[in-house]
Amino acid sequence: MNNLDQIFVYAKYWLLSQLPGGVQSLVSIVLDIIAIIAVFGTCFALTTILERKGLGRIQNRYGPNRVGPCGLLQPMADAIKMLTKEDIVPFAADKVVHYLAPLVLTVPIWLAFSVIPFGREMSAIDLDAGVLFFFAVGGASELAVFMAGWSSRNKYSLVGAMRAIAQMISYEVPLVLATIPVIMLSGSLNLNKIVEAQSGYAFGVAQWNVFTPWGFAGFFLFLIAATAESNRSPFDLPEGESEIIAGFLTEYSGFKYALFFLGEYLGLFAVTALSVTLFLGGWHAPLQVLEFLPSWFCFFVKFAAIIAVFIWVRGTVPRLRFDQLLNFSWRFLVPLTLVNLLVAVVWHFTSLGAGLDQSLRWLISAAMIVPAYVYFGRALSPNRPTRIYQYAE
Amino acid sequence: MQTPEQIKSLIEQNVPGAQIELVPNGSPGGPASILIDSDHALAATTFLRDAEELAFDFASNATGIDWPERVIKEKNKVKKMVDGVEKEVEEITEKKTPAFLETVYHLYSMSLSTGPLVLRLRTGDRGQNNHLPSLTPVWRSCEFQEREIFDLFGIVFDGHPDLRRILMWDGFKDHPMRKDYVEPDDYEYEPTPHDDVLEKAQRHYAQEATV
Amino acid sequence: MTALAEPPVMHEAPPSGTIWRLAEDRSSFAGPTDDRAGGLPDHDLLEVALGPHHPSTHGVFRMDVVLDGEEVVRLKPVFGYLHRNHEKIAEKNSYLAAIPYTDRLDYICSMTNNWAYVMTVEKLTGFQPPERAEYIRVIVGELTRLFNHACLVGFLLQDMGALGTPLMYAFREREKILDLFESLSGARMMCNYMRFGGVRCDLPDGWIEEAKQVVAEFPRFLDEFEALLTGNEILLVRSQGIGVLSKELAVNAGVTGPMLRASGVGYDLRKVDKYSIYPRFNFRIPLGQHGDVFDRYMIRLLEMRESLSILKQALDTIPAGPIVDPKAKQRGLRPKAGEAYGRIEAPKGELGFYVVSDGSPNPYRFRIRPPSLINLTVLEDMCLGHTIADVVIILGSVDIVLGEVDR
Amino acid sequence: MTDEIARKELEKQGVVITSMGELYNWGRKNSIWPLQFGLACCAIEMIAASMARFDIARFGAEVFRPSPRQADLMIVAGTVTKKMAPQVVRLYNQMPEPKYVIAMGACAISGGPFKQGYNVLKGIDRFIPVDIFIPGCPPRPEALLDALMALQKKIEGDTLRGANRPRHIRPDAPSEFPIPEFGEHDLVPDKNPALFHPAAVLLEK
Amino acid sequence: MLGSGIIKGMVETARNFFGSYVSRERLTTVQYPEQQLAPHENARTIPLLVYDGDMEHLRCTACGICEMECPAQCIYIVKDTVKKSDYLGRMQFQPRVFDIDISVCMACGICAEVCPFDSIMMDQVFALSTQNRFSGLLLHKEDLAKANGYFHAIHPSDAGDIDARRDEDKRKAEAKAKAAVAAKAAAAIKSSEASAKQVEVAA
Amino acid sequence: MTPLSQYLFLSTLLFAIGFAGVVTRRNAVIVLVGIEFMLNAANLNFIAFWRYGVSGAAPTGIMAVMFSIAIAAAEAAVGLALIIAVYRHRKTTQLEKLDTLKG
Amino acid sequence: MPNNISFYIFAVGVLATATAAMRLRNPVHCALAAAAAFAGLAVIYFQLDAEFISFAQLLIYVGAISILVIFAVLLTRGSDIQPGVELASPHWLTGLAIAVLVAFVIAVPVCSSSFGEKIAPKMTVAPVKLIGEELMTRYLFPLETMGLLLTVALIGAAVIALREPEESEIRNPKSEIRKQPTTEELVAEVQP
Repeated sequence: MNNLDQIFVYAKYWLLSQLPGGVQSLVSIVLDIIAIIAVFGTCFALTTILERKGLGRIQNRYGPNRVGPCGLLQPMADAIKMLTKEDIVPFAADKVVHYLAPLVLTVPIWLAFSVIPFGREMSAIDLDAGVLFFFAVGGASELAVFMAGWSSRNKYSLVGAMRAIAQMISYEVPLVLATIPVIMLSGSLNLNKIVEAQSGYAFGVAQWNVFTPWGFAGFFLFLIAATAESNRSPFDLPEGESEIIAGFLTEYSGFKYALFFLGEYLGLFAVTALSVTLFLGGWHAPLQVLEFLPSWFCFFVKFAAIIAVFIWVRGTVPRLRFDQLLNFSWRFLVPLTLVNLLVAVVWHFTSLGAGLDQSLRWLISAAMIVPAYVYFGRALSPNRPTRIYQYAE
Repeated sequence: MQTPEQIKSLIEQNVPGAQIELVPNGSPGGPASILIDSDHALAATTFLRDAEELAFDFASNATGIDWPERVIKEKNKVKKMVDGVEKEVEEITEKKTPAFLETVYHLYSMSLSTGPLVLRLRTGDRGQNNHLPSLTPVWRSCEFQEREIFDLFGIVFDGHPDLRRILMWDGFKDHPMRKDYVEPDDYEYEPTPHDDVLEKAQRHYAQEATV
Repeated sequence: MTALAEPPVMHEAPPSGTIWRLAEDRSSFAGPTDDRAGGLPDHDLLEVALGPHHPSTHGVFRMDVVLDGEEVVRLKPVFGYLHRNHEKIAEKNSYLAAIPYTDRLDYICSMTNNWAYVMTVEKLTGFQPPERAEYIRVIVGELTRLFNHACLVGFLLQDMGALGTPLMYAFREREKILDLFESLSGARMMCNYMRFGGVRCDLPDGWIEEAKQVVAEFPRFLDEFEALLTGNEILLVRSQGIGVLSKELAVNAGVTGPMLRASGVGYDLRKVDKYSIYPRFNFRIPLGQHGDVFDRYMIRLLEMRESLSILKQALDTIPAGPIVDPKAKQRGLRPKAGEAYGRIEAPKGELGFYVVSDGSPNPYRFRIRPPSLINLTVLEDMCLGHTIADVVIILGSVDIVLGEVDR
Repeated sequence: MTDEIARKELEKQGVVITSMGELYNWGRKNSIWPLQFGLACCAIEMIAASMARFDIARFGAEVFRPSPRQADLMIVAGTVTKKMAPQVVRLYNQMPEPKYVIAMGACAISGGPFKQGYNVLKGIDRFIPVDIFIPGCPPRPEALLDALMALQKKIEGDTLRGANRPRHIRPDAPSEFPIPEFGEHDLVPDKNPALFHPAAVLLEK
Repeated sequence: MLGSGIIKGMVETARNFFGSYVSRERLTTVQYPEQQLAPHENARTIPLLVYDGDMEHLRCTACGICEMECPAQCIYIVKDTVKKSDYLGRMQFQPRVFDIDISVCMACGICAEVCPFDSIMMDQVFALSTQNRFSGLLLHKEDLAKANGYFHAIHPSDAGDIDARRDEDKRKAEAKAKAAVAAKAAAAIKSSEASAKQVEVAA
Repeated sequence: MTPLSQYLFLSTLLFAIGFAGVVTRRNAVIVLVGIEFMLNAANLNFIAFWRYGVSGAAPTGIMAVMFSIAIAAAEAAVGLALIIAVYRHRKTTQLEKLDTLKG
Repeated sequence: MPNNISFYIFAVGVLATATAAMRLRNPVHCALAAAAAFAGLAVIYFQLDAEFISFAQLLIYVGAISILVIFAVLLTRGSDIQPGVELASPHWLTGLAIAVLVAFVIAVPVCSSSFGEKIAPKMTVAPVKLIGEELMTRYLFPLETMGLLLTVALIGAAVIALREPEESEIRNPKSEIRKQPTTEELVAEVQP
């Protein structure tokens, strides 16, 4: 069991042991990079095809199923086509910036994966300030989006870029605020330590953060903010097709467009992986009886589940308007995450020898978060009475 | 609903000076239409809209008709003395109608559920004298339809807030719905050579050969 | 986001006597001032041309929009990108040859277009369609209304960014109805089915049963559709209070169809003109109170339920008999000189045909009164003060088809 | 010959590719993203083809891109009017190579029933090169799928060297075409003579 | 409560997602090249010309009504110079050229409706895509002519009705012809008798 | 290991570049960026001296830089807001044109 | 030594991008180059084992300040990129001379000091926890002050940047709807 769990770690060390000592550290880094690129590159390919197939099923049809077995080679065909497609740089465009934008988007995103623990002993670097690092490298994507939109010299691109930046900045606040309770109660910015803090089982069920009131609320707030942060429906305004063509991507073609596509999905994967780590116990198995499962398997199951929810939401909801989107962040998510912070504090101090019953703690927390939810929800759109329709005979 | 005759007299009572003519309709049961002189059209239509008993608040349809100069041949059977004997002889009288453009409005009343009242306005001729008052100030629904008439028939509506071409591009010179409009010759003449197309093709290729 | 918990409650009111009443203040009829010579704030104005190739303009339609920040301060629709000269072509061809062209006007609802045209020619000639033909016309007309409204709601949601799921569901139902049309007339979209004084061919065997089944299954689809959409907070917040159209302006601007009724005017030609055999059926006209995008959406959903009720009645009571007036002539029709204006309640509003005959085998003047074009008159009035994202859904809620707008 | 059959069999599994050129063609043919662009009636059938009953997604072609920069295929679905024609050409010019055009429906091919109209372009092939023509008014959605497969077959048959290699890898062939302008009575020019070669005229009767 | 509407919608989409694995109603795709919907009997795409027996017996008489009535003007007919006998034995022209430009045809079916000879009918093929704009889409007589058997296969009840009518006509015509022959014969006999009588009288 | 002096040289040059930008550029926004460079040069010194200082001592250098970054953020926000406000009135960000205190 | 080499690479990168930020013509390019310079500095901080500061630098300078600068540039666009407008201030030569002088003045003592030989000691403490503890104990008062400062700055910036109401200038097109003529007026117009 343990062998299967650590199979990749053992494989890496075996490989390193075959090499001379001088290059070992370098090769170790290279191996980590290759592993991350291979795994998440495959994830990207799989997600695109499974998303298309899943949306198809939601919409009563098959989705791509003719290229390769069950259509699974579809992403490969897409990749070949994208790579060989003519790369158009608009005449008026700022050539250098236009060229750099996809790189600035894609490269830092890969860095974000280096701090995520994908399994027991399986994180590329064990940074002390891992969470901070994660958000820091995420900051580059805003710049990249701006570069893309501005350099294209296209009204739609610029409007899309401005929307994207405003949206990313507004949703970074609730995203970070939703993370803070976890950091507070785990006492660390180190993602490995955060996973560590969620180990252990009570009555056979894992003690993940999501099973606490603040974690539960925080998880959903985090997911909503993450949806917006990664420009997914219903917050996909920067690329809102029905309004501004393809947003900041309007003037991109071929390989550069593919890079943006890749960057967006990687961003989605990164926040998803972070949410798994922060709230869903990282690589821990959900039940004690399932502990025999390899840790990385548990991680990727949770990961896939959240991605599936993203796809599901995308297949269901329409898009918000821009001012509503910002209102939703500032008037709903931010206050709620602040309330949630308070809940976490209360939860923390009631556990410190206050001798309170577990159910009472839950009750107190719920009494704080639920009214806040209802209040801020109502405040978002006051005066919307139920409509009555009459008939003329 | 009032008959066109009643409406005619109502307008004449309320809009002094309006000259109204009834135009008969040949279709079975079709209502006659009223023809208003363009000087009093705005006042008369505003009256039609605002009068309590008429309340034509809804101008459903506005369109133009092109009447080029036509010679109407009428066959009349006339009794004539031919060689001292009374005989029935067919005599062909030629009636020339002058060319004009016409707009037709179909008015309804939504509040009274009545209609239609067919209203006509005529221009003096098809050339310079092609102005008519715009009814857009009375009914907004005429806005685009009058622009369309301007575009396709070339009737100029005085008082229209935004009289531009609507269907054709701005630099276009003709009025294609007029009866004498000549289409651009841009067929490839293949593979549907109907008689008229054939003729046109022969002319076209002859022309091309000379160029 | 809204706190609205339950979907809007429907409620019946006793029939009111008047359809609508003109308010005393008539200042709102004239459109927004067209002031190219200044009048707009001069700071930070952005001019955007939406279209003619734009994903949300439902075809080839352009809107020249002037934005102040995100707010629309001027919007001028530009037409003509699909001007296919229907009227000119019809004036060159025979009366019969115009029927297939009417299919292509509002290319979603070919049946009702056919109907309006043949009705006009019937007025011109005095042909009287037999009873069975009238029933068939009502049935296909209401089926057309069903899928037109379903598709419109789908397209509207597409404009709101719903990735096509509602549209897919709508088209799933549309295919069922198109199957009925194909087995009846031979074509899915361009049915070319009606003829002067009747219809072209009789119902095939078993058609009524199939239609009954489709009609019986349709309410379930509507329920699912409403579960998917009507309570959705994003839809509510995107559509309520957006693109408000007042009663007075709607009437003065000649707006018709569901859009007019969403503004609270109960003017439905099926009730007003009592054409065909509609007086025999029991149905109601849903009315909105706010005249916004949400009301237009709801009115269409409610109208579909009324159409279903008409369909049930018609399918149950359709008599046997001839399907075309024996006096009617299709080929080489030469009506006496005269003119006729016929109009029906097409799914998009009042579709009228105005045909002038001079006794020759082709119409002297052939005019189509397109509901879509005239409903667009108030587009700018509805859009001012809203953002581009709203403009898109306001346009979607008007329900235009460019084939009909530009003809 | 047996080789051929064996390869066909393996290709059914979707794996066997023998040369770079074939890989290139395979990628191109299986990932045709259409431009989200509808003109008239046929656009509705095009939408219907992407809907559940016909599901163009099975061929990997449901990714309707709103921006021409990311599209491979332009489905000219519906009547191209003279007022619209410059836009269509402009959109085509904005698409990156390799790009394909399907003229869907009678109107797009030749003006169709509206050929007699004064504002109707008599076929989009007067201004841009068309790969596949689908007759019908409107063609059934299956006909569009059929045309898509015909296009795939055409791509498959492309050789990357030689005289009959596709247009987009021939340096002398243009990838952009002149955009007509609005004249006083008609488009100027009314066709691209370098592109449009009507067949011999049939002048008898 | 905020979010309930969205959750309701998500339940709906989830039902469709899982339903697509169990119910045909929620997976309506017909996988086109392999699976095809059975065409409706009335379905029509482009016209065809029916012949009985072989190509020499086209029902078309080149009367030109369809050419005249076609709204899109896509039919082009040139009459042959020689007459052939039709199924009733009457001498009729046949078309020498019968072209339909399906790049213009709008499949309205008016030609089939107005044809007095049951000759032009509507086909059901739709997979007509071609790379060739001119030669691929101008269908000649040879492409359009289809055997009556084919017509039976696609429009069985229509074809049955038409055949029955034509058989009836044929029978009537034959009967008429027979009667005419008989009458002629009788008349001939009579006249010969009469002439014989005359001869007798003269004699 | 890089000697401390290299960091100090880097810091010096960065400071000089920032300074040169501040005194030579006319666009107020760019001048602000130059000021940020000068601040960053100071930060680099703090970090370098802290790193090369006594091991295990209190992280004074880090603390100073943290506060410096926070103040830089505040400065950038207020400064840019001011520039925008001035631009609204004067339609320029050219510094030498902004020489009067009148609005 | 890899550390040394990478230091020089990044140092040169920082200097180059910083120079670009000060020299380029288009202010948007300047802002982007500045962002790159800030990011390079973050890497140098990371090499100095100040990972917390490095990430903070990335988060604040690249993620926030650069974006702010870009927004400011776009909001004040049009004032600087016209070809006719002089890029540098009139006294740029004097300024440049002073800058060189400053650099020289600072560089001289650095050269003459003994810092060149100074080698960093081995790190023993992971500083993030330490930073947190220090912030909450010794630096509590500065922390609170900083929080206050940031709040005030934020509010202040928002207030300054808020668009002043210009009611007198903006004519709302909606309020300008023409009055509908009454019947009497129309009749009067038609019949003078």
